[in-house]
Amino acid sequence: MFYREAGQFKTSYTADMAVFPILQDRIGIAVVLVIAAVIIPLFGNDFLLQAVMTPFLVFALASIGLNLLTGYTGLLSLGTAGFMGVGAYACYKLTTAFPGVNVIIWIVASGFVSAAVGVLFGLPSLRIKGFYLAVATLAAQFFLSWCFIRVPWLFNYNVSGAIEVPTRTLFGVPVTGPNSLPVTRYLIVLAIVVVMTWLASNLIRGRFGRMWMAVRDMDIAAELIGIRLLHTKLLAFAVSSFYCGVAGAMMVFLWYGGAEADVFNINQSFTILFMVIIGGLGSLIGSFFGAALIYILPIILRIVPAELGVPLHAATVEHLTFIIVGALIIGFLIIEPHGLARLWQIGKQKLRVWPFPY
Amino acid sequence: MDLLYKVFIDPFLQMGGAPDLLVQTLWDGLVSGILYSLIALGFVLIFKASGVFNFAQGIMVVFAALTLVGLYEHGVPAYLALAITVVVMLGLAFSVERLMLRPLVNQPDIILFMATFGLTYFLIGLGELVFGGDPKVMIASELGLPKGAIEVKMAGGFVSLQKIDIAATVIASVMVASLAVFFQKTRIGRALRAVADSHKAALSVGISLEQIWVIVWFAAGVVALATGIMWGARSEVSFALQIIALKALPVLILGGFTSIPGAIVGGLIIGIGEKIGEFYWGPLLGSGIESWLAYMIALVFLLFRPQGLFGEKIIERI
Amino acid sequence: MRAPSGGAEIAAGDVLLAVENVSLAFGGVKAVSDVSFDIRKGEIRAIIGPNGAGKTSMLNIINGFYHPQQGRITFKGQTRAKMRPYEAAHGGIGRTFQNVALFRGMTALDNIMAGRTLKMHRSFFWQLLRFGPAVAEEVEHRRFVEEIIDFLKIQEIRRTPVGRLPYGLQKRVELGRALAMEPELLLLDEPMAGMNIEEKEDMSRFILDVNDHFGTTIALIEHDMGVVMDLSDRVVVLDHGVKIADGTPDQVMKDQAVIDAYLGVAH
Amino acid sequence: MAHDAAARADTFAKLLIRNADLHGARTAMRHKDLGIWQSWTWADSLEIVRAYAAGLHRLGLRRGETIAIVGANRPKLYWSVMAAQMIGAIPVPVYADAVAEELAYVLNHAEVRFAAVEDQEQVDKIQSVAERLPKLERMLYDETRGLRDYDHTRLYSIDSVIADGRKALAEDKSVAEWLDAAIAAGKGSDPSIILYTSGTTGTSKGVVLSHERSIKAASDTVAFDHLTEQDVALAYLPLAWVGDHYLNYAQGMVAAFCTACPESGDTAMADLREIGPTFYFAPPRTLELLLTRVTIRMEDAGFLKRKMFHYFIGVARRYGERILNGEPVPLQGRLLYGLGNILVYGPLKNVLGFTRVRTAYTAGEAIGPDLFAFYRSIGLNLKQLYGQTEAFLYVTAQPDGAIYSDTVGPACPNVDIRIADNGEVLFKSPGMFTGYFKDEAKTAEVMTPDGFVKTGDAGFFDEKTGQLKIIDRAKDVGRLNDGTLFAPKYIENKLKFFPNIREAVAVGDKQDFVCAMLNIDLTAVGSWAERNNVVYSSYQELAGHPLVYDMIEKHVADVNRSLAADKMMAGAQIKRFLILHKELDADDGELTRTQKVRRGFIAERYAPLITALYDGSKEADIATEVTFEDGRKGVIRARVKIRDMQTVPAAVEKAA
Repeated sequence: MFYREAGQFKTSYTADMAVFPILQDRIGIAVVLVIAAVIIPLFGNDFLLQAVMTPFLVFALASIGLNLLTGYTGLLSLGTAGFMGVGAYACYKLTTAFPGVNVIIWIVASGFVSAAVGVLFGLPSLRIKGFYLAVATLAAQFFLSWCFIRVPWLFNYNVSGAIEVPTRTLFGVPVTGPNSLPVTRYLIVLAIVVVMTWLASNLIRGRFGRMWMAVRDMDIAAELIGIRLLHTKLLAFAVSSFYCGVAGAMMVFLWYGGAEADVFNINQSFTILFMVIIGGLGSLIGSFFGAALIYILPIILRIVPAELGVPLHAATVEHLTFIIVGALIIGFLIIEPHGLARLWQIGKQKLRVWPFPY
Repeated sequence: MDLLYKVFIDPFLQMGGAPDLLVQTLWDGLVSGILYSLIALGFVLIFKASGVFNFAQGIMVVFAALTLVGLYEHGVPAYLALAITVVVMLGLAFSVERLMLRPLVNQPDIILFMATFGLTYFLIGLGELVFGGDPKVMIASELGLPKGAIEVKMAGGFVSLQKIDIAATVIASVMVASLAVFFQKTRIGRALRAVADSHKAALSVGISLEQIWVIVWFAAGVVALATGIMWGARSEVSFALQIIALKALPVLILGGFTSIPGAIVGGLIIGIGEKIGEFYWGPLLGSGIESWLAYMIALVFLLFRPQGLFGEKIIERI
Repeated sequence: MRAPSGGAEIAAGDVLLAVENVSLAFGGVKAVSDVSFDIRKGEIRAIIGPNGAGKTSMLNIINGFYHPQQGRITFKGQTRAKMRPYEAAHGGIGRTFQNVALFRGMTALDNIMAGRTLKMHRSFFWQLLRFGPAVAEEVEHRRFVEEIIDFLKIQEIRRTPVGRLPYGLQKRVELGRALAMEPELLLLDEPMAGMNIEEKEDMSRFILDVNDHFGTTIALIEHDMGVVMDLSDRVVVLDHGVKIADGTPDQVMKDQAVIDAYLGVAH
Repeated sequence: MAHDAAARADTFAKLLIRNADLHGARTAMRHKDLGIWQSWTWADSLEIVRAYAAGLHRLGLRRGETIAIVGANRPKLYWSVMAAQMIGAIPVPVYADAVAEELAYVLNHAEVRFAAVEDQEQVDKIQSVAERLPKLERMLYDETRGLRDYDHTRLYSIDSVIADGRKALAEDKSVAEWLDAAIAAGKGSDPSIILYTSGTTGTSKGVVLSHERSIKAASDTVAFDHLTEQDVALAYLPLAWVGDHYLNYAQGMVAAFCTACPESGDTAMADLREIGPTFYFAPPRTLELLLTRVTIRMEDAGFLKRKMFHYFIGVARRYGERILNGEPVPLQGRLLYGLGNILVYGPLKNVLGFTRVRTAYTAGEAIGPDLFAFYRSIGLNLKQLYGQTEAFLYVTAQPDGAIYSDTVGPACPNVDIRIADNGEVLFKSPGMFTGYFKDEAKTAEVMTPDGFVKTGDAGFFDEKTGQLKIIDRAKDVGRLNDGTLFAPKYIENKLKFFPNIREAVAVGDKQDFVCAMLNIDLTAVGSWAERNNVVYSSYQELAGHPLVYDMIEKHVADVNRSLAADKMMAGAQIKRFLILHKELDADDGELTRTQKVRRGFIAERYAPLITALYDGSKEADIATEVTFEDGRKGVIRARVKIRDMQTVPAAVEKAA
């Protein structure tokens, strides 16, 4: 309906292969970015920034990470939280070991550490497929969260066994630690997430993306057109874990401000898997939708009764949330197994051919 | 050098040094192994008959146990509570089939797998909503399960066997045996086996897919209940169990997703393996390795036999 | 389009690939036993035979998906015992499958682009930024792929996920993917299975065009004798994993063993 | 403005150079190829055409010789035209779908030594008749595919010719100098192209046009429709048709607008949407097809959407045209229309690819008022024009703001029109042809002593609008006994605009009054029958049904009313009509293969009915032999009812 594609034609392959070939889409994304980068920071209160947007973005990035592995390469992983943890702890070690270097550099750098770990646990993926692989990743999950508890070196031998995020500054402005402002942290998270999403979209539209999807759709055929399965899968593990690692680091440094091993437990992995599946396997935008639904929905569920003045026990709300989310997951899978991304696609298509139905 | 000694020599010396301890450890491993097997059994039942990887099996265990205890706490006599719980599990099986499986029929496995995740959440929420989140004590004695332990004198020492564990072993064995009979001898059982191969086959036996799903989910529910009671009696009824239930996965890896004997053998291997590992090697790594050892065992095992213990080699065709 | 890349240069008419006394068995079952034949550069070589004659197994051996227990395979002058499929691809062996093996989740365009993987070399770094060389490379190969699309007349379905395409078109896209590899030897496993007359004619034309347009050597499995007669220069006949005849189409057609074999299966 | 300068450039070659100077960097041509719109600027085009021209000359093409152009709309074929014209040769475009027979005739008659064709198909076609074309020496082709192993002694790829010319130009200055000289030597009076009229009437004739006339005519209409180098047109009409040569080639050259060539015939629709032209031409048939597609697709839409769609289309019918014509419209009308524009018209035009169209024309046959109104009401500035090859298309065209579905507009700038006594339209225009190629006799035939051209169409100027109305082919126009003009086609068209009426045959020449024999449209009337639970088992039964007669009678009454509206026709109202018991069918020779009624044949075949129509009887028996699908012959007998009609006094003015 809002689309006016007549006269939008492509005279070069570069233009034809653009992320948003349609003008109206480019406008749309621009609007979204402005809202996220200007409106929200200006008018959003701390709760929105601190407890809604920042976590949402962090989860979105983690979901993208997992989506690259599960959605694009078809490798089911239940170790996401583990890899996130690696990122977080790596960042902690690095920034405490080299306080001089800016923490944001470390946040990103820590991704490499978890990438390495990811490759390590990805090795079995050559021989193992499907649920079997999922179990292999469970090994990673449990082993890693065990490490976070049992290897004191990781948390600098704190008696608490937890990691405390030290205050670090950028241009004199505190960006991490207790006296950093939510808005500052939000903006940093936003910046990182936007950039990394862009990079991810570059990857999946290019040669590697096609290699991943080829392996996902038909590994035998992929091998016969000259794709080395192990290389490809390991690369997927590396990139995926990198994203998860950065997400983990951001989670601790720019959201929680401190964490215990338990943050990165198996349930966290499941949560992110939900986000990916509900959002849509093999879709970046889906990762955002999924994160929004799974993370923000419970928040709303918690707030609404209170706002309506319905006297509900906090615990009760908690339980209800569980029930509703559970039901929603099943419901969504029934309505649209391909996730919110597909719904989005369909809706968009309808707008493009409006007023026609197809 | 010293490390090598610690890893490869010392533990075995210990075993030889204190055989009674070894036996004790083996026994403990055996018992927890049996419980793993029971959970795995639940997975297998459902996977075999409906190809669904039921992630919710673990929570079903908790849910069953919670219901049982919860009912009792509300003044329902133990055995009646038991009966009611069975009915509840039947109801669960029905609603799962109606509200979840039927609408999702013919969807890819991963989707059904995810759906059972949803079910897990739902049951957690429901369980906590109805019976509260705090751990409960299993009404073992009320159900006539033995208490206390018997000291057996052997291997130059004493091995203490918890009566409840013995009971667990017995009940588990009985349950497995009866399931085996059910699968081999009864018409439905054969149908269930058939459906694993092809749905048409099942229909030819004159049982609709829906019925079969209800049956297997109910069976899995009953197994879950039994598991819940055993486990609850040994420790307590809490949602932590759900995580422990994940141990069933490595068990399945070893045993294969469709083999009942596999589930049993796998369970024992895992159970004993991790106890031994924890007891003799754990200290080297700062203990607690139980939490992941099982998965590592499975992982290493997979690298050499991707198709599992009892699965046969897959020839890829194109 | 550019000439096929890599490998020792072989003049037309010379032996491009030689299969010598190859045997393959699964467990006890013998799929191929002691088969020898060769494929000359630039020819269209048909492999025919009743069902279960081991034709597909033969192709799988040639492009390294199965590893024969005995025998040797010489490709472009290099004899090799064991080879991974991707090595075969590097060597210039393209392949289509009996029951289409496309990447169902991807569009026709991406499927064919995937066929270019081997030809693309821009580093991960450039890919990540999708900038400069990476884009240049992507465009260059897109152009090449578009020529294939034009060649196969599948412009309309460029952006359609192949999963939604009718069977005939899927086969075409798969051929396109194989062509994108610029193979020296193209293995076609029943390229016309399940097609109607019209589609078969188109496909035959495409195969011939490929053969003379790009000078690609082609080995194909086909049931439709008419097609085999029209297309192939030489035919090798397998039956129960054994070679029973080898020669020009009409020689083979006259061969008694062949006739028996076919009568044998044509209950 | 482009067209002023055009006056100075008197040949297309000079125009091309002028465009390269004025708009060198602007896009001259686009072609959807290999997935994207390949584009060439005017500078590119000039460079290519120069090289091509040099190449052609080196191949031996000389001034005054002819070169056939066969194929779909593709840049290389357009360049072939330009290149040939550049060295003074005369391009002869031929319909790509022409059968070998016609092709042979034209190529032979035009004495072509060269042919530039699209692809293998055309090469094969020409080679199949090669022995009948002794003069044909060389063939050039665009698409290499499949031609690889053809004998290339007389066959060249256009690319190779261009490359060869480019090389020559680069290496040898004298070639360039020669070329410049050749361009300079081109005179406006030289023939620019020979367009062969499709042979509906006898064998086709080669209409010769000259550079300056074509350019003059194009300049006038470019000014008339304010076309500029900003405009874009999609070239999807046959190259060999005067329409394409005028609208896209000549106007494109004069206005220097961009001509876009679709990927292929079947993708034209999609390509139209992508390129979003600003100038658009479509024959009524195409527009009708489009509208049917729209309606069908909307049928599948959800209930609410459908309701909304129809509601706003209604709104458009009420206000759309008046808004387009800049007439006063009540505010709430404007608001509703604005809303509709957001919800329906805008998106609809977008999906159809009309969003950017500033000027659209239709011509060729009479267009139904509803059809015409639909497109105008959704804001497409659709206009009518009238013309023919001999006039280089334009004789009349409707100016913005004065649009009527039943007229074709006033005379174009600088065109004189005269109506002969027999009602035939005569014209004299800047763009008119110089004569038929190698056919003085025929040329003389169609020219009047004072230099007017006979169109062969009968028409008159409508008082109310002052615009020309074309009523029929002049030879078909007859007179009633009282001398009133009787134009069967005109009446039949009016009847056929009703969806319920499939075919109509009007009789009345040398009679006292006009009668009509009708065919109902089985699908339209059939669904009407369902809605009104009228049961029927066959076409014959339905056709004879009294209720159907009642309905058709209303339509005929409407037609009479509109005939009464203009007094030229008022006398020729339908007094009696009947509905034929069988559908007129090409297999029975009642229609031509192009679905035109064959009056003479029908007149004798249905003689009994015609007599009955005039002897006043209420019904008549008829037996007709028919051919069934399987080729068997059979006889249908029927008793056909006849209805009398009231005629409307001419004085009554129909509300416009």
